[in-house]
Amino acid sequence: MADNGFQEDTVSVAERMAAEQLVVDVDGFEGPLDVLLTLSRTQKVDLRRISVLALAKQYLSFVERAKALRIELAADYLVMAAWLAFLKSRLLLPPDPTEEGPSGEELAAHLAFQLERLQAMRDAAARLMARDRLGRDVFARGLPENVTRVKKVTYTATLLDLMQGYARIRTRDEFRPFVMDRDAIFTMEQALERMRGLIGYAPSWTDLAAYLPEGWDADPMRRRSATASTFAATLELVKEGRLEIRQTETFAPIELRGKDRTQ
Amino acid sequence: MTEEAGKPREESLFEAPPMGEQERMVEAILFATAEPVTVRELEARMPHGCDAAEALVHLRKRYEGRGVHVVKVGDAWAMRTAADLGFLMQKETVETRKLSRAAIETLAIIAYHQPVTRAEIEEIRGVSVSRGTVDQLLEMEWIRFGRRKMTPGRPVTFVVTQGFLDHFGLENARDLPGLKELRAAGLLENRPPPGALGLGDEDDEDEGIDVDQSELFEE
Amino acid sequence: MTEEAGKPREESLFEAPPMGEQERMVEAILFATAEPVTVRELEARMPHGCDAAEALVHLRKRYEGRGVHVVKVGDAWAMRTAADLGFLMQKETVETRKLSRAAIETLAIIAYHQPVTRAEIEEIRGVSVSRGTVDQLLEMEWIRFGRRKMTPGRPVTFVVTQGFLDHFGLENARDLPGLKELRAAGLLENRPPPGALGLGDEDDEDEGIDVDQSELFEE
Repeated sequence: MADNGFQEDTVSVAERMAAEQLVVDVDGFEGPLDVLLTLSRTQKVDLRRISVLALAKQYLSFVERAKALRIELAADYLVMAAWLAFLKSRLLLPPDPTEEGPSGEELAAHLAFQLERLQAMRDAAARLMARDRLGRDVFARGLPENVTRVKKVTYTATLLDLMQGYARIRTRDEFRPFVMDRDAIFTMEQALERMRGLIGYAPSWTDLAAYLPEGWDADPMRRRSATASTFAATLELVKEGRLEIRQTETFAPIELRGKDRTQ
Repeated sequence: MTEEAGKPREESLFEAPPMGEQERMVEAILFATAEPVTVRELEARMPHGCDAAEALVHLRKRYEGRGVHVVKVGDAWAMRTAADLGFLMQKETVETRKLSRAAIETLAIIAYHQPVTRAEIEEIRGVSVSRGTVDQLLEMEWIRFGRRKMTPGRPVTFVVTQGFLDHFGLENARDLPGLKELRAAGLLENRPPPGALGLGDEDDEDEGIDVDQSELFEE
Repeated sequence: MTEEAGKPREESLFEAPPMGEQERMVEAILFATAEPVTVRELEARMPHGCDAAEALVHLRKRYEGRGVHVVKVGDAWAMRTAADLGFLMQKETVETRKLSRAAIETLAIIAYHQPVTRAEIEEIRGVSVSRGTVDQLLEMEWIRFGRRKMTPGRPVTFVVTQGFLDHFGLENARDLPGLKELRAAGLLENRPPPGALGLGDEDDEDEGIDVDQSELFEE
């Protein structure tokens, strides 16, 4: 009795061991399609000539065994099992012309195509990984030279910036003591000094413009200043009685000459 | 003023340097750079009027049979050691991260079927694609997002990158090993299962894929 | 062609690869290695019996006048891009920056008062004008030297250039808005209306100066 029981136990343990081998495999599988592809290899034929019917049987028995071992199969394994059972019945029964939908052969052909395509991709992946690879077989420059970035700065400003800048300065003028643009101004004092030195050499009527200091006649602004101060200085000298001044008509040139001193 | 410094020694009156010089320039640029450089980038760095494409033809010939080669990577160019001399370089070998089988298969499917959606990858592999797998490939810059498919939901597609081509020594995606044979055998098609929930636009989808596939073969 | 020259003549007990091959190997190692490599290191990596020193002589000759040179670094060897092609290793990036306030004000004074001396600019701005500011404007070709002033020391003047007018979309400097317009635009605040404004209606350029002049005569 005990022997028998022991024997029975040994058998079931061995079976369980064998089944557990499968359990490990199930874990290693990447879904039902992967299982089908693995199972198909036992047929040792071209995937295009594979017997889908035989494959369906193999898969169903695989699922049965898993069930017997109370392995929790993921839902997609069971869906595939149901679908294959349906496919099996389609393939076994004579085609019913009244039935709609694809025939068993069409479904089988598609499954064969899927398997072949997956196998093709696996082969392609293997070939890809076997290529001469950068960093393993083929090497890039070991000491890449850095491309230095030369920064070229361009400055920009808008017309508004310019106007605001100018306005800022003109506004600021209000808050600082006003300073003359001296080099554009010929003061009356300067003119007087200059005229005093010159009148001795003015015996005849001469245009006032001729007395403008050198370099002050080109720029209109400076000419204006020099003319005004020279004219004012002239009037001062006339007042002193040292000069005579005349203007023949309105806007005509103002002429002047030295007055003989009567002492 | 600073412009002068950047100018080549010949003060060209917009006359390109002789081809021999251009070849030297391309040589120097490719040599100095680890990453592939496009013809446009080359010309942007060379003096005005240079023909980098022609210089590359000469340069490539010059390096034929040498220990270093001029290789095309997508639309860019790079210099790489000859594959048969890899054994000399154990010191330089970088430990490439071990890719999972799922990642390798996903990569192959993207390379051969591009542009391909996640659903299509899953259809081919028969299992769902984990986020981690795609993320890893994206992170390695071997795949990137392609244009969206013109199918309902406008799903995003994946395509391989220049980095992928560079890593596997491919001039372009058309050079993938066995691509023509796979295509001829119809194994790059995305055949809908017979009697699939007729969505009516299956044909469109097929057409779209055919176009993409043929693009691969266009010269 | 030159490979023939590199063929080994000596009969070695060890079957070292032909010199042409050795040259390729040295080429590949020097290319792929980050640091200069000594002859000893080269030979340690090459098949037994190789003469790296001789291979280097051939390789060095091969790269003479090329875009890349084989150079000796201490007692080791490396490949480097030719020095005369260093300009190719630069990538120009243009950065646009706003002109400094000092530069804008100086420019504005030159534009409104031209021809104007540095002393006049300083008088108007109330601060000294740094050389850098004027140099910058000169370099940008927005201002240039005008004729010398006929005053003691004959100081140089500054005027704006055609480039300045182009940049600011002005046909000529007289198109610059005058003080009146600046005030109308609210750009001139806190300025009491000087009666002088009626004086100078000639042109905008003179206007600012007219104001000064009239104020002068008021004293």
